[in-house]
Amino acid sequence: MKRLFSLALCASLALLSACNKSPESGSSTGSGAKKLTIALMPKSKGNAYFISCKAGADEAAKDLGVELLFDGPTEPDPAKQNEIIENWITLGVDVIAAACENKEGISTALKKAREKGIKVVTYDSDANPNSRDFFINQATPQGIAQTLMDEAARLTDSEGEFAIITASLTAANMNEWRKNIEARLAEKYPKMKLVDTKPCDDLKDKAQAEATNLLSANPNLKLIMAICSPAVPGAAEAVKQAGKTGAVKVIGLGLPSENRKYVREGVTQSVVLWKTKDLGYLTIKAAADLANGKLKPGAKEFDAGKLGTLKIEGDSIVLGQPFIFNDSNIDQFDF
Amino acid sequence: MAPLLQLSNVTKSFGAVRALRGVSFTLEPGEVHALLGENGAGKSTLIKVITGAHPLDDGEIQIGGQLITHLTPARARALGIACIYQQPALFPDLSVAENVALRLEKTSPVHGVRWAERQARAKELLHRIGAEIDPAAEVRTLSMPEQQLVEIACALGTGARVVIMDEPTASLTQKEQHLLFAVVRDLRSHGVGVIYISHRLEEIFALADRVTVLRDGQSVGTNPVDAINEAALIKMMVGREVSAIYPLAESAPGERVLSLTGVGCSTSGVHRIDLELRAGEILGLAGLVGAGRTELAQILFGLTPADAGEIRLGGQTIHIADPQSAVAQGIAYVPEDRRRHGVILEMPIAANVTMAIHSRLFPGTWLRDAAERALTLDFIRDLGVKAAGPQAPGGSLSGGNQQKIALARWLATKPRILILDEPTQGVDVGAKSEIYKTIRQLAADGLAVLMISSDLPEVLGMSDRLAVMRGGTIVAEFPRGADAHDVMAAALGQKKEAA
Amino acid sequence: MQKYGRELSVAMVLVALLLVLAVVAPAFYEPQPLLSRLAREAPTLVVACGVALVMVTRQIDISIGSVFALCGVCAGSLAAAGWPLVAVFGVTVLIGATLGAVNGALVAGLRLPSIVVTLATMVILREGLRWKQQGAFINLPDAWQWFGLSQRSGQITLIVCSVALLAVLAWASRNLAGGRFLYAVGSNAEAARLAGLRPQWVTLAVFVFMGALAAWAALLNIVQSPQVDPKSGTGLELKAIAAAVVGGVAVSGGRGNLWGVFVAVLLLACINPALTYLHVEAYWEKAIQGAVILLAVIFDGLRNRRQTT
Amino acid sequence: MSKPEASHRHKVGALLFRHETILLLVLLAEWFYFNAVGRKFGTLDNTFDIMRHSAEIGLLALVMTPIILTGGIDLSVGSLLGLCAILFGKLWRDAGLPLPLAAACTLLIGLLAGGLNAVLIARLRLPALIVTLGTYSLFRGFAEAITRGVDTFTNFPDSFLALGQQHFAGLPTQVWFFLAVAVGIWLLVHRTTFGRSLRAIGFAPEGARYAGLAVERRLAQAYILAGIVAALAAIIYTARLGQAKADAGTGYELFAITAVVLGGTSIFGGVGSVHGTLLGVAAIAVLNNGLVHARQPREMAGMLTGALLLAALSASALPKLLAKFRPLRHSAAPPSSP
Repeated sequence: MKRLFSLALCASLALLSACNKSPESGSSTGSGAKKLTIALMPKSKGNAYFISCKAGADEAAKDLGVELLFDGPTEPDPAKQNEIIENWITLGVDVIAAACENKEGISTALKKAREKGIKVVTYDSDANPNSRDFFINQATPQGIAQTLMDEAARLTDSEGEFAIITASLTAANMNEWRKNIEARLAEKYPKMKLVDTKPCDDLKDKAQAEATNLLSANPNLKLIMAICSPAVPGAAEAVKQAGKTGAVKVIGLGLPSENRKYVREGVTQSVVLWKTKDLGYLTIKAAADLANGKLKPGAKEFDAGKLGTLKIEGDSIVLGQPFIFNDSNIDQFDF
Repeated sequence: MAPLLQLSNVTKSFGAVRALRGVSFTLEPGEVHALLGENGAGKSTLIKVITGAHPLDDGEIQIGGQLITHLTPARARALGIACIYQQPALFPDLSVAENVALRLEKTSPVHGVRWAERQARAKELLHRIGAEIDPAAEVRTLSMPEQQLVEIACALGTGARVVIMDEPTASLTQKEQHLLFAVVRDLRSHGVGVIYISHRLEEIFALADRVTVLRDGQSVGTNPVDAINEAALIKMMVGREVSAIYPLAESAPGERVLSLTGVGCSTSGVHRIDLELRAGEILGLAGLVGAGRTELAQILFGLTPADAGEIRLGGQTIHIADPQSAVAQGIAYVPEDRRRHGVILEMPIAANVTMAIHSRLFPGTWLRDAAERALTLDFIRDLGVKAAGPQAPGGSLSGGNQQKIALARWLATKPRILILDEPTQGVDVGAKSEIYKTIRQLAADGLAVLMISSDLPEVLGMSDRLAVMRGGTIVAEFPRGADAHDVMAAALGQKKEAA
Repeated sequence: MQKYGRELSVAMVLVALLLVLAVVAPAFYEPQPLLSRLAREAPTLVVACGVALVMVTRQIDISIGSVFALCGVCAGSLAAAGWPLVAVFGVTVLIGATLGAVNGALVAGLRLPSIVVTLATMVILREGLRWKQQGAFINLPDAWQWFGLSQRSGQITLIVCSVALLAVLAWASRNLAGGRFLYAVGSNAEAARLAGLRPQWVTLAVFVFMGALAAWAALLNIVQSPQVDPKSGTGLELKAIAAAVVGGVAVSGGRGNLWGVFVAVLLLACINPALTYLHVEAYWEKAIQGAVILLAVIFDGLRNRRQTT
Repeated sequence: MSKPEASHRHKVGALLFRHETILLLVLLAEWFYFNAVGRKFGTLDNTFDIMRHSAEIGLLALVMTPIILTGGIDLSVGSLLGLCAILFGKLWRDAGLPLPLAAACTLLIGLLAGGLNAVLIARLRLPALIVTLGTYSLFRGFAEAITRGVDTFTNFPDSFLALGQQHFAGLPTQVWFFLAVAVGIWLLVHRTTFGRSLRAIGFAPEGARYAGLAVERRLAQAYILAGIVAALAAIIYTARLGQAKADAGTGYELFAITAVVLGGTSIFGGVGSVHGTLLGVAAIAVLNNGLVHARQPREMAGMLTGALLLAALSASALPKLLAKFRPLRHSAAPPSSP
């Protein structure tokens, strides 16, 4: 009886794998008028920052009449990001736009996509240049780093200790930003000192705990720079609970909506970011133009429709300069 | 006065099995009513019906003259029915006082707990039955007899009118048995009705007023104890004449197989054991519970290796480190606690039979189904096991058949020495004689048998030679046909005249 | 005194750690950060009490983290919708109790193993919450943080709240018949049934209570900040179970008391800050917690081995 | 099947048989639904995707089966996967060992880690749930401490990456490893005395010891096997991803337990089968993959898996419950002897 059962098991599995319904595999590049399918992947699905990017992407998808797939891992497990990308390759999407949790891991999957003729763009954080066609950069890393560093110096009269809280110490874009921050620090602000860098895995509670420890471990800390969006409110809450509002400044890259309360209370002095909706819109626009040949490698400028024409530096399209939100202008933004 | 308990043609069946078929039973106040019957005759089902654990399919039950429709354990308890199970239903992690309290207090969850009162009540109850047990001790640290006494204390505490005792003396020492008899007589004098269940006929004659015999779910008669003798009772139980119960040895014992000098094990309290075992001989090992007989068997089988003295097997000194090395050296042990250590009920008979000889039957660790099937069918035939087939789960067998499978497992290892620990405990009279015949046949085939038994007539009748243990060592040896009183005196450690 | 062997040894380790900190890093005892740290541990303490009672009944619940997160989001949404504080507290505890009842019904009703049932409900609730909430924070109205009080009194109320709850539960599990029913069912469910304790209802009740406590802990958590993060509570169940085990609660049921759990929660909570103050890499925290759990269970094993003959 | 071939069906076998048939039907239903919904779902490429993505987790589920059969559990396999990935990377990059030697050392480290669980659970007879909860934190903690949360190991040579990303004789390379381990463990559990002993220990640990089985040795072997296979899974994971990171394998142990229980193996030990586990892994892998093709969000996969697990449990519990009243089951360690 049991042998009969295991025979049935093997037979059915063989049957299932053999019956590949439609033999055509790989992407459907040459199918012309068919509706474009663009797959957009955030670093992880639990992050409000990427929700606001998606709003822009949805708008672009509607304007350009393309089908938008939005999916991503629910935990920051790099293997899960690759799995979804490999599924999309088999699904035969036209363009994959991914924000890379970590550079090397995702490049393996993106390279495979390009081999199958699928166009690949990265946004928010880049992968290895050889595994994607274009990188949609919200702002140049130097631009972001200089804005943050100059703002930090302004708030602390360019002297004293400061600390950084990042998402994870392996996040590609954040390492890029930190490298530029340290370069800017060495170049312009000798009297300022970066005492520590702590990861918070994109969790507000963890950022708050790390900030509390930083405050107590470094009594004369002047400023906390939080460069991942959930860390900014987390660090602010820690400073407020430690009763050091104003004494220890808080700045970082974050959404105005998440930090409005702290900026109004003066706990957080300034929040640096870019219009995330525009980043989403630009990513889908670039992906669509790449797919139907309007955007070619080596181009110097890119007509981004309602966003105007944007500079292309090498193979990365730059959205613009980072924008500083503070108590004077934070109320005008709804994202 | 109305009978305490009145059952009139009660029937109860589980699926196709009709456990009780129109049983009528009455219990008068101030009476010890013995309940006798082979396993599967319906005794435990009857108890479960009386205690409300099982609803009855048909018939009536009256408690204190009042007709009770659907009875639940809680309601039965409230109506003054207390039951002492053979396996004590206690809470190992809680203190004795709390165990007693949880059985007596009928409180809702919001009631407060008065620890001092619990402690006092437990102490008083334990004192009443003469047990010196510390009420604050966790039950986990008590020995089996002590736990049995805590059960009895609980029954007393509930002020029960009907007390059911299911094989209470199975694990009690002689002294504790006398105590128990005194408690039962004390209960009877206070008008309490006691339903007493035991396989030991001498207890029934010593204690009971009336005895009811159950067979195949029917009552075959209730008689006052002094109007019936042992042979008649057994005939009623078994329904046929039981011939010579204990087969006799034909041939003289062979050469010495095993000899122990000064053997002991500090952790289990066994010390200075000097013993010899001959091929083809049944050496009985008598003694009271707690005398260390099972502990000695566990030394020989490597469960608790010896740390003193010398064990010589066939002239060579050996060390038995664990059960595997015991089996390898031809020593087999059929354990006492069949439920936990014997046949694994969820596994098929074949798996149980071959479990001790994996290395021999399956040399390359690869299972060989054909060989296993053949071996199992042989044993099923030889030992007359009633089973659906080699793949039937162990749990589908009756108690007697499970014991035969346990025996088959160890005979499969072709041992030179077979240790049997209470081989017929909980087995009914009919199956017992079959097992005795098998044991005697094994000895005749040259096997050295060490038989541990608390049933005095059994150990006297079966053994070619008898050793008596007390306090962890051997205190006396008797040739065949020794007088029961001398053996008991040795076991009790009293001088002969004070027996 | 031997009965409380485990709780005392954990307390001694804690005192030793605190002494070392007092000498080496007095900054640890600065009132403000210490108060914040204790307040942040209050939810863990409440959840650890709940899981300890579940383990005393010889069951386990690994869905607490998800129930905690879901209740936090529900409370946040209700608060944002303008419900009064008391109403939100009541409804949230009700939601938690209902989720606990689902676990209880499956375990006690269908006799399913609790580890697998709560594994399933953990995944269902967590992924369901992620699907609905997509990670968006919920902004609480202003009067919510610290119950509308000042930060310091808010934190003190929080700490007093959770420790008082622990004291009541510890007293009840010792002196209330219902509390002893948990130990009885955990020690020997069949004997409990024969003694008329109805183990199914006791098991259902303990799971319902666990759900309610998880909700209560979620409330104590969301009042600590103006926003509710739906990702909070990940890993909370293993943290609570670890605290219960280190606190002397036996996985095999029937043994353990809540004061042991209280000391264990403090000990495990002190490891991270202690590492920071002692300038040891904070990455050793998880390894040290693992080691503490192993030492606790080894100590327990040896102690039992000596007791049972 | 928990028994050598049954000449006729009996209660336990029938139940198990029925459970796996239901699961096979569920798997087929999933396949045909997603095949209808997703255009490319039925293609050979996608089947390879499913296999490649479930290889490591499948290995953990395979090796979790013998452990659960003994009535034990192992929460540490996921963390051990992460630790082995890190050590593999470190041995190769920092210690300069050639890859095959680094791989061999990693398997040895897996063996030793499994050995730690084995000593505590088999020799000291401590509860498996709590021991592996401790080693769950210990191994993850070591992984994080060694890399200080920063270090990752990348740019492995293409020859090594082929193990996780290329094909070999028609199938993704790691699938051959998976099949080898699957066949090996199936034979171990169903056709050897090792498997028979595991079941006996699962049904009655004391009974097994009194029957002369080497209980401690068998338990130790089960947990050491888990360590070795977790290390193998780590190497395949690193090859597939092209990178070794400290958080590799997070949550994989819960997936493995889900797949094993979904496959009909009882968490209390004794009853269960390796092919049941394979079906459990397949059902969950097809679900995860199919939902992407059906353009459903990721979270749906988790919810449906949980629901599937509860349905399977209730389905197998109902007949037993209706047949006869059963005393309350306990989740954790076997009943402590009175």
